[in-house]
Amino acid sequence: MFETALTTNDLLFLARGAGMTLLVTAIAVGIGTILGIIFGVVRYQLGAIWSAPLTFFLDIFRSIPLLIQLVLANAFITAVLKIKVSGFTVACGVLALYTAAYCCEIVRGGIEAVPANLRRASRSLGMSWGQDMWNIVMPLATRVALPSWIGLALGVMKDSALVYIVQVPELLKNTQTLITRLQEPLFLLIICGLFYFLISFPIARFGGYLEKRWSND
Amino acid sequence: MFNYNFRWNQALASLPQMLEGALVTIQIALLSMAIGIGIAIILTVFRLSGNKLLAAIATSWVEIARNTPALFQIYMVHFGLGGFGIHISPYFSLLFGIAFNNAGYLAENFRGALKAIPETQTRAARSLGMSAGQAFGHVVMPQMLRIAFLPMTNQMVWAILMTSLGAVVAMTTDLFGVTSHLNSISFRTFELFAIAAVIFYVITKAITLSARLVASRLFRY
Amino acid sequence: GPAAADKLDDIIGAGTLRCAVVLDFPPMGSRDADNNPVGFDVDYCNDLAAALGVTAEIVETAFPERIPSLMSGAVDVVVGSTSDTLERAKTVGMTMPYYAFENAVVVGEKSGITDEAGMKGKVVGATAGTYEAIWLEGKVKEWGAGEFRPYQNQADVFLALSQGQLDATVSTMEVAQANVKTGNFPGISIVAKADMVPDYVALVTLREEYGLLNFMNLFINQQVRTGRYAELYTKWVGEGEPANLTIPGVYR
Amino acid sequence: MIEIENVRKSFGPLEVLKGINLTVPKGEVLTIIGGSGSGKSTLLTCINGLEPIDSGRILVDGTEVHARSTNLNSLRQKIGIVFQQWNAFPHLTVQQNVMLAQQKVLKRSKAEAAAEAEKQLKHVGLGEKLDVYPTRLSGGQQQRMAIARALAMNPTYMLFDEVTSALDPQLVGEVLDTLRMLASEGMTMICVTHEMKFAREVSDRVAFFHKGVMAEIAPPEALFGAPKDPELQKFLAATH
Amino acid sequence: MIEIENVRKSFGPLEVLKGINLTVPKGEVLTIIGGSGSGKSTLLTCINGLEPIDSGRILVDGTEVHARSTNLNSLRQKIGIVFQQWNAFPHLTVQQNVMLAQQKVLKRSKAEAAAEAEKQLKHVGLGEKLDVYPTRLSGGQQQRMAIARALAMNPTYMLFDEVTSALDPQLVGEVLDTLRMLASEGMTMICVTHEMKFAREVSDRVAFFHKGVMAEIAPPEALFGAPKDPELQKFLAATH
Ligand SMILES: Nc1ncnc2c1ncn2[C@@H]1O[C@H](COP(=O)(O)OP(=O)(O)OP(=O)(O)O)[C@@H](O)[C@H]1O
Ligand SMILES: Nc1ncnc2c1ncn2[C@@H]1O[C@H](COP(=O)(O)OP(=O)(O)OP(=O)(O)O)[C@@H](O)[C@H]1O
Ligand SMILES: [Mg+2]
Ligand SMILES: [Mg+2]
Repeated sequence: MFETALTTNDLLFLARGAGMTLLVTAIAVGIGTILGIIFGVVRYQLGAIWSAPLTFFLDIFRSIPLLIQLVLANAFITAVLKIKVSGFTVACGVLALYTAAYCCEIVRGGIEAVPANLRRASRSLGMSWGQDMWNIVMPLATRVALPSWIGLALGVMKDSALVYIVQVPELLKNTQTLITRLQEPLFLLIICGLFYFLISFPIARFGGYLEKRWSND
Repeated sequence: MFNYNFRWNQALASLPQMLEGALVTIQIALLSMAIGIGIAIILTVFRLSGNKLLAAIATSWVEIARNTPALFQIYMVHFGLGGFGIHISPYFSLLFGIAFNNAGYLAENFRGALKAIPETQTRAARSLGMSAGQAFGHVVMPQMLRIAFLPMTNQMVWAILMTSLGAVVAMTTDLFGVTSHLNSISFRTFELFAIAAVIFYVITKAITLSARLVASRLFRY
Repeated sequence: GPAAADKLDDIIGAGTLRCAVVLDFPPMGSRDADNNPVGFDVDYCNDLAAALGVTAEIVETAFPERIPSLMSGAVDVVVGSTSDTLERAKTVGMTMPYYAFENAVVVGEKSGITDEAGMKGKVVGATAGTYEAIWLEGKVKEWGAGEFRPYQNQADVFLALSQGQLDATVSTMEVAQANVKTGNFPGISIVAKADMVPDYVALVTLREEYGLLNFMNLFINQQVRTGRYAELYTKWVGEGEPANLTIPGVYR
Repeated sequence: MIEIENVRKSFGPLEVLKGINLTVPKGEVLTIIGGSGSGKSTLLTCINGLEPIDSGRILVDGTEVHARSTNLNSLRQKIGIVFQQWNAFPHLTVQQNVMLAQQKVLKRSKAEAAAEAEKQLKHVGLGEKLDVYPTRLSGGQQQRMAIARALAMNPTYMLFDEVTSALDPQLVGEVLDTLRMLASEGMTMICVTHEMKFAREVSDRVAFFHKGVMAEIAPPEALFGAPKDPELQKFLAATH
Repeated sequence: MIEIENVRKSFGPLEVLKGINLTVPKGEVLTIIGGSGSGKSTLLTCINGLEPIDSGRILVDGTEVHARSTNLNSLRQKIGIVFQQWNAFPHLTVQQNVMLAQQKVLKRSKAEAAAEAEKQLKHVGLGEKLDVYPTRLSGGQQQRMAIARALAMNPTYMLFDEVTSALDPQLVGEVLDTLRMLASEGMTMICVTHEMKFAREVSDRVAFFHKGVMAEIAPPEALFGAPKDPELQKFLAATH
């Protein structure tokens, strides 16, 4: 198992896969978070009843397997609508909405955790809705939401392993390419698992640290 | 509107097969939860035991389960253990892979829930003459399970969604496997997977709703 | 109005031909040490592009994704060892065969299987969606005993076989020989030729693209006629005669 | 001048203000007393437009608070309000708490806002606490910070809603002293309070609310010395 | 009989019990008073073996609590204890709370345990609340339930650790009445309390703890009437 045909070149190939994993994750989490914040604020402002259609739409992304979301979106866009887009675009789009669906709930929870009397105080000092949101609600809601958000971002990073289904050469896909050539599946998979672990673990720990720190005050 | 020939009839003809697949999916999710909860309780006890080795085992389990993709975990159960001559069928590879993942996440939830139960509860139980095990089993654990009930429901939904990863270990009888197989014959990708998506949606909603019902029955305090 | 341009025009106009090729299927398609695509199908696509006067673009595609990626417009043609089944012909357009595989029964040595019949009642598997998978699954149903497992790719099949998770598989002779030769999968061996009709594989494009289908049929004919077919066979498969692409007693 | 004309307000089926009429001229210190749920807090939040009203109108310096055309955000600068529950912004230091609205609403420069904040915080006796986070303050200090925060907007009117009732008894005094100081400086104030001694000392007039009605209003000597309304008599008997 | 012989106990560097000697014969009601942190709670938890001790020994009916060979779980049946913080099991009804340990520790049948629970709950005045969950009980009712739960194990001794100090003043009476009733029935009891009046009324002897030392022990008339220890004098002056 330790005599391997793996070359530095192949390791670079894996690292490129890891880079693709991170790129897809970054784009999806970036767009998804922005959408999630917008949806979350809308959801909070409208209340449960008026935002029901939005809630239902977002809930779909949390209720069916990501793999099916990817296959369906790809089939729908390219085969039904006959629009030519790359697998990369489909992957980023689906993952972004998937992120937004979870992020929306995190944002709403964060806003709800800001005590009403603080918001009353800021409004009665003459601050506008936007100023209140930006200067009071956002900093306080962020403390509540950040640990869960970090968890979400890591979840999306791990789930991005599934975008192989739309032919995006991410970490797991590149690992399989090497497996096909080198035929050393276990060794390569352990390296692949290590890549994931090394990206995820420190960030997860940092999230746990933030949670601990902020829950004390 | 679309320049695409939808062939819903052809896809809908496969509905009975897909529903059978859905039953397998539910079965795997339920079993993986049962196993996952059992292991999570053991891991939680390990982490509280004060024994360094046991705690390290439990912590590694939790960290690996939480920091690598589920797809990877399922693959490793099948081919990883296979490398040591332990042969696990696709069904059980998928089941154990999901159970491994469940156990890791649930153990973390249980730890959080335990923190929320005051120490006085154990004291009160011990001073009535209960053994440490009895105090944990009859007093602490029921309360812990209640606090962790919502996270457990979420994990159950994820378990359902994770069954879709069984294809990597040649699993064919679950909903995703059945759908992929039908797709490889007829290539009605959109129609088939749209139906599968609806079935998955119904299952997950049914779980969330029945969990709410169970919670209102179970936790009357 | 003017006749609508067809795919053939589109390709020539665009200057690129996008081929779906399976790259975990040596010697037909794989990656070299720099992880660049190589293989019989890769060369075949390049030849086709050259004949069209355009440049080729190789799009790596998994077996189960070949036809979906064509249908979705991600590629123009599939040069991916696609068996010309009638079921598929309902959805896509097939050329005449450009290659034919013979299949081998490959077994784990511990299983004690020595021929095709020995697979009855055992755990067998193949790559999901392939010709041999469909054949093998049919066999298992026919025998009414044993178990069939479709893995996602060829590498997993041989890994499972080598670990003893599978007792036997059926794969193309070329693939079987290449994999046994690497020595990466100890304990597996080829015991027999599978008793099945050779797996004739065709180039695939959209059903209605007659212009392109017509062009490709002639192209396949020319490949044989000019000796390029035999040349590629020697380069990728080895010494010997490439399979005969005509079927006695019938016209295509 | 704050003019309240026949204001009515309900929460669902519950009528909380049943036609209130009240004028508070500049320079007056008005105290409102009354039982729990009598509508005192609701009236204050209507005055600065945090709550809509059902009928009647409220004029602040001639501007109708609930008119569509009114810019509430700029009106609210004129009317400082401090609530019972502490409402320090926990993520900002004491000085930043006082600076924020100055910068955002009055568009003061950072330096100006900082100087004003320091001045007001010194005024309420928190000159030492500028860089401290509010969680480190006692309840009384938090309330005084809230007062400074409102004063930094240079309001014409100050509304206080039971600012001492969530405080430990030993902290009440310091906050009341701050209110006394403001009264002596001529600030126009409406104070809802349960502190009868304070009401008696500081007020120009005292109003008694009962079930959404202003049952009696008079100078403190008259109201406490010779209460006319029978409910007020009961109320005073119970609180003595 | 509970015999405490020269017991010492530290938490890290902090010596909490500095050599306590005390004998409580059957039938006695002993009250322990003393300032916060003087070691009263610690002594109680040492008596039933919830905390280990550093030196000395404690004998309950001749059995050494901290000996290796002692079966603590069965010893603890003899010694009921009720703590200051409410310790009802929230997931069980009131009756189930009282039944659990009977079934698990004494191996009583469900029916026996239910009957005993009902009897003890009626005894403490909770006969109406059998099927209610403890969260629906007032603090005083929760404490009485905890007492019934301990009594259902038919203990020989009962230890009470400031069972009223987390209660609202109006609820204290009902719990003290329950203790009085137990005392009058002849139960051997050690009560840690801040209720001087109660201590004076009920106790056979009162012990005063100060900084880990039992500074004085005497019948209530003597201890309250003519305190000798100067710290006790201070303590009593402060609590009067
Ligand atoms: N946002 C609201 N929604 C519904 N009802 C409300 C709301 N705010 C206040 N109320 C009700 O209006 C009534 C008057 O409340 P208000 O707070 O004005 O009384 P108060 O005189 O300030 O009493 P307290 O002395 O207890 O503060 C109460 O019955 C209260 O429950
Ligand atoms: N588990 C523990 N770990 C460390 N120190 C402890 C622990 N339990 C108690 N102490 C310390 O031991 C000392 C005595 O505590 P104890 O609870 O016995 O006092 P007490 O007399 O019951 O006081 P109170 O009247 O406040 O209940 C205190 O200083 C306390 O902080
Ligand atoms: Mg009020
Ligand atoms: Mg104590």
